[in-house]
Amino acid sequence: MDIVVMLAKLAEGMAKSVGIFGLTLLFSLPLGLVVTFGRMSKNGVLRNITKFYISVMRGTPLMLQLMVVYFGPFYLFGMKLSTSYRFIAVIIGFALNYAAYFAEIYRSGIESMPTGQYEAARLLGYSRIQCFFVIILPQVIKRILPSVTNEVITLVKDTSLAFAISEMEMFNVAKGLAAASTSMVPLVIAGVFYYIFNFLVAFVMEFIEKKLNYYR
Amino acid sequence: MDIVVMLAKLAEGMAKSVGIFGLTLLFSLPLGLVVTFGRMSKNGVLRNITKFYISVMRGTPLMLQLMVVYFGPFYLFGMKLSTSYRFIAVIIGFALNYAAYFAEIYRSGIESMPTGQYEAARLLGYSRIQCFFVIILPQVIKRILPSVTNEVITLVKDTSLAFAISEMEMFNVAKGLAAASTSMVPLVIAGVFYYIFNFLVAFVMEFIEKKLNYYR
Amino acid sequence: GQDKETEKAGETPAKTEAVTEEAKTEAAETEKKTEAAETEKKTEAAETGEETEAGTEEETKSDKKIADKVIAESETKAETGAKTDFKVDKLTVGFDQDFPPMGFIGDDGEYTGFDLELAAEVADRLGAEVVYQPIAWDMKDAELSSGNIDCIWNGFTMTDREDEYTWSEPYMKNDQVFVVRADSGIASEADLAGKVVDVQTDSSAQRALAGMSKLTESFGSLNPVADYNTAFMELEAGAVDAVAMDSVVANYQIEKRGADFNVLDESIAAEEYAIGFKKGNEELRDAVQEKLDEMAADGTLAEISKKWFGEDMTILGK
Amino acid sequence: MNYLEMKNVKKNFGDLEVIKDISLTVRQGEVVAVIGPSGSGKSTLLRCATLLESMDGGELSYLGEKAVYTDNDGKVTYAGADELRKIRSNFGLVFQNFNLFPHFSVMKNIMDAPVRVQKRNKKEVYEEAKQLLDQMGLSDKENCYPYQLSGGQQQRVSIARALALKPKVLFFDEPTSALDPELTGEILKVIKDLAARHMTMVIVTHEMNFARNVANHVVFMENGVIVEQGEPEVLFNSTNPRMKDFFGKFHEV
Amino acid sequence: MNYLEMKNVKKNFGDLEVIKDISLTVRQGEVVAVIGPSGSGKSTLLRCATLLESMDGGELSYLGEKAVYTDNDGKVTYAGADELRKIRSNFGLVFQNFNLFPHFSVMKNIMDAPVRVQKRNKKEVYEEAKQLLDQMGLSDKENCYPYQLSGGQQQRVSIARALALKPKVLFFDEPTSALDPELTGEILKVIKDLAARHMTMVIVTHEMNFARNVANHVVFMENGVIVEQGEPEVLFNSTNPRMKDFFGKFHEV
Ligand SMILES: Nc1ncnc2c1ncn2[C@@H]1O[C@H](COP(=O)(O)OP(=O)(O)OP(=O)(O)O)[C@@H](O)[C@H]1O
Ligand SMILES: Nc1ncnc2c1ncn2[C@@H]1O[C@H](COP(=O)(O)OP(=O)(O)OP(=O)(O)O)[C@@H](O)[C@H]1O
Ligand SMILES: [Mg+2]
Ligand SMILES: [Mg+2]
Repeated sequence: MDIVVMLAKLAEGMAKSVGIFGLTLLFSLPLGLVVTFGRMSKNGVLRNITKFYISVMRGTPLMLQLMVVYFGPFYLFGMKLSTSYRFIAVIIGFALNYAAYFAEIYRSGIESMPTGQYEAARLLGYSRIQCFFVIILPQVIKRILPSVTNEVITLVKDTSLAFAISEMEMFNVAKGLAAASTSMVPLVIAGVFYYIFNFLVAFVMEFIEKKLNYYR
Repeated sequence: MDIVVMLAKLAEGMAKSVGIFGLTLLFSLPLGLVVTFGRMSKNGVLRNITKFYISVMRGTPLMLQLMVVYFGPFYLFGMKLSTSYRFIAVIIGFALNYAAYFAEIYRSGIESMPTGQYEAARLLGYSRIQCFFVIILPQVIKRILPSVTNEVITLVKDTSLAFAISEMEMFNVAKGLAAASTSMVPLVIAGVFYYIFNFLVAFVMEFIEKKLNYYR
Repeated sequence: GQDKETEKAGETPAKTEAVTEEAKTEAAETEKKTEAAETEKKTEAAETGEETEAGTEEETKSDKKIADKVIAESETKAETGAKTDFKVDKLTVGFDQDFPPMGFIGDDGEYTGFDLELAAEVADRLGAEVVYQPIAWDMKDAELSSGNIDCIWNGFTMTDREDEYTWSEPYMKNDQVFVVRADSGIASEADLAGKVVDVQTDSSAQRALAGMSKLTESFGSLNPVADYNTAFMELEAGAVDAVAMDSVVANYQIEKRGADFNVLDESIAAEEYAIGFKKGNEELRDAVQEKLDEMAADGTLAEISKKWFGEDMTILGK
Repeated sequence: MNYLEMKNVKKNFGDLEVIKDISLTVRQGEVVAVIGPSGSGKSTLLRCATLLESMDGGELSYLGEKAVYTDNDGKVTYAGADELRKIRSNFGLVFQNFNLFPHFSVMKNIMDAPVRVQKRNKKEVYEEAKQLLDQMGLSDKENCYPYQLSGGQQQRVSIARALALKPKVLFFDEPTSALDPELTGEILKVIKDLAARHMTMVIVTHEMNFARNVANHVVFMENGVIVEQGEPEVLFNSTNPRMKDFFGKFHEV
Repeated sequence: MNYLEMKNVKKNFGDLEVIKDISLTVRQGEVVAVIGPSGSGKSTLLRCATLLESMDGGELSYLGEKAVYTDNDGKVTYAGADELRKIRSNFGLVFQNFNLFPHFSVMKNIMDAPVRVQKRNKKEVYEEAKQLLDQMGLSDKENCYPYQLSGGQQQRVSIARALALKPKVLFFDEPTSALDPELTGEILKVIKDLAARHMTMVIVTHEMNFARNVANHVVFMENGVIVEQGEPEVLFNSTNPRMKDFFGKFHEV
């Protein structure tokens, strides 16, 4: 097979992988915050439900979760699926999974905040919501950035799991190409792609970390 | 299909998964230490090679690495593979990958040790090797245990990636059963198995952590 | 042949072994070899716990028969006159476990299926142990050429792939067809315009469709999926409108799932199933082919086919 | 006018009675120093007064408005959320360890609450904040971040932050104990200045000399009760053996 | 006999000359106190003497055996590994922050090196260790872990640990500066005891009174050189203006 064709195909897969990556972050980062609220809620029922949700998401393979998200609506509820649902299922599966991880990171960050910050905000008259979004969250973000970076870099590689439900992301494309050309070249190229992708992500995260270093 | 048969089959897959899990730990934990030595070596060439090795292992999907380990010997060197090589390849792939992660954990632990411990040991006449294994390593182990726990729990789920090279571990068995019984039940049961497995692992790790709490 | 014998004794997982010519002509030698095979069987049986003494005995007998027959044949067949006997210890069959009824996990949890049963019978007659190796379908070439499996025997389409493998004689006819939901209102290929069609990666349906660009361009999209089970689940769930696949498998799935599916009358391609061996591995092919012919002749093939499909769908020797 | 009035205030932590029936009145322009041994409940009293800690009994009011009261059954009732918000704007608190917002510049630390919470005009607040910084001797630090300041400077910013909301009463909980002796002087000078401008203040402190020189009224606490209170000169020359003992220890150090 | 001899020792950190040509002799049974302002190089001198820091020039010998020497070209040569090991067994060092091994019990902290490194009989070492703990007033702590001890107790264990190897010279680098005043007393008493038993010691300290009372010989360092050395009484009454200034500061605190 022509190497150019191969690269073009892989680039297509790469675009899909990047799409999964971007959309997962877009949804899971805020969703994680919501999950954290549940996890730290005063309502015991809500708290235990979120706790269980988090432990399932972190305790079972993402591939399994993807399959359940993809086929679940039909097999469990008899809902008819549409074609476009495959990609949507990938995003839902990833977002739900990563939200659980991000939630735990947020929580550790929030719990590490000194109570003095809350008390100072209360004394100055900030409402609870203002206090959280204006005073606490910006500081939490700085604190948790290294953990978030780790998770984001894991996500780069995890996009390859979308192949479990036959989404044509890079890994799946590379596998197909490897089969068609009976060589390992596509796999190696895919490896290089992932490596570079990771490198770029690490670079961006480092940049953000530096940006946030204006205070300590 | 009979649920008992299904469970028996899944249990077989589970045994394989547990095998992968156990052997991976058995090999990657010491191998990680060797990699750390390379990474922290005074020899610049060795240091950079290990650095690159670690970044590749952490920067590309484990599934890709498994495929390269499995098919590499044939495609790259024309070596004939034997049937038993599949499982060996799984273990090699996992051990190489996890060694890289463990190496970075060890390194962070070793670097976090106060120099005073080294100096005290030197003053008391310990040789470099005695100092490392008698004074430093036991303390490092305690320090890194939470990170190791995280990694070990990730490994539980990662065993499912062995299916990329058709190893009949639990996830693959569950997929096959799902095909044969045309239902999602095997996948859900597999999920429960993973969940329990994880739970047990977390329990054991907590026990070890408590054991090490005899000092601070 | 000295070193060959020691290799066997050393239990190297050798799959195919040519035996020297002198060995074939003398009955005494054959006797010795079957003895060697027997002892080896026993050690293997001890390992796997699967085979009984009786079974081994029977195999020894059939082995003798093989030897006799090979000798007989070597006199008649001119082109294979030079090599007539061939010894197999183990036949590793590569198959896609998500591909009922050809190969899948049976109700008892063991691998079963039409093709696997054939393979077992052939191996039995060869005096070899059969090993079922499930593989990821799109990795079958790598698995075969790297020697992990001896053959691909899994509703494996020969048509259009003639040059890529060393093939057995085709033993079954098959069509590549479209499966649709009964309520979808799709009755012909023309109705597929704008619809979503699943096809397994690296399958013969995919190959066939690749040459039918006019048809595929009319589709809404052509989705490659990793396995047929996923494809069928997607079809059932409504995520796709049609699956291009083997009629043999389609018919079985439709019956098994008890769901309302239709197979379109127009077939994409007519083709034949055969067993694929690594290119150049003619010895094993010949040995397997011979047993298959035997089974066709004594009715075993038809019997197995009836068991799985309710009728004799095989074409070998007809 | 009574700016702050606490009546029969009680506070328990579990079984531990930390504040036992304390009553305290702070009049306009008064500077009250609260002294006493460690663990006597001084901080807890301040935290009750500033609504950071809920009370288990008693009454609390600012400028005659009741924030908390207890009925005859011992049921403690807090004022409604809106009312409490209004009452909160009457006081400010300067923490021992400053609690500045590290991600805000000095100027933003001071301006954010008046602008965001009190919805005051940004420009006007800025002018006032500049003036406050000037008064604190920090005019050149407005764009610094807290981590760039010394402890004494941070504490002065936190005082300015509290003052920017124009509280009627300002509370201090050991405002100098996180500072070394040199920096302590800076802060005490600032508090003295505020006293000179007739700011009403309640100061928990271990600096006996400071309490003596600046306060109009000194409260000596021990084990959750007020042992004695009154004018500094009276108190520091008390014949109460417990207090003599306490002052004696301080003279030693 | 000269237990320790340093001749023209030099040490740089990059461009910074921290030790400039220092010579120092410690005789058997002598207690030497090293004093001087912060950053004068006291710790560095000790670290050179204990081979924790490599020297950039000069000579170092213990009991006449050369550990380090410098030839005429300025090339610094260290003794071979075996010889250094032997020389190292001549001295011990007590760190400012103890550096006990947290995962070893008190007893193991003391016994491990004699048994593992010096390969001495375990039982015999145990007896000696018990005696040492007794001497340090810690006989009931042998099975404790370091985190269960106060700072002063930890420091005493670390002294016992150093003594268990029977060093000829014992170095102390500000052994009390991580301790509060009360605990400081404990340690100084232990060192006084050791002096009474004629242990040869070199002590870097900020406790002027202690240096004055316990040392036979006091060394005053500043900017990497020895400004003056001699008997304590002579030194503490020195007319050197720099030293008078230094002592003056201490009296103030
Ligand atoms: N959140 C709490 N939970 C339980 N007990 C508490 C809590 N806060 C304070 N205490 C206890 O209440 C008592 C009084 O504490 P408080 O901090 O008010 O004393 P203090 O007079 O401010 O002492 P210091 O001079 O040391 O600051 C102490 O015994 C303390 O342990
Ligand atoms: N590892 C090092 N790298 C660079 N400079 C160093 C290093 N160690 C010490 N210094 C510098 O050497 C000088 C002397 O340091 P040293 O610790 O010996 O002083 P000291 O007399 O022990 O002071 P103190 O009484 O504060 O302990 C200081 O200027 C210090 O900054
Ligand atoms: Mg307090
Ligand atoms: Mg020092």
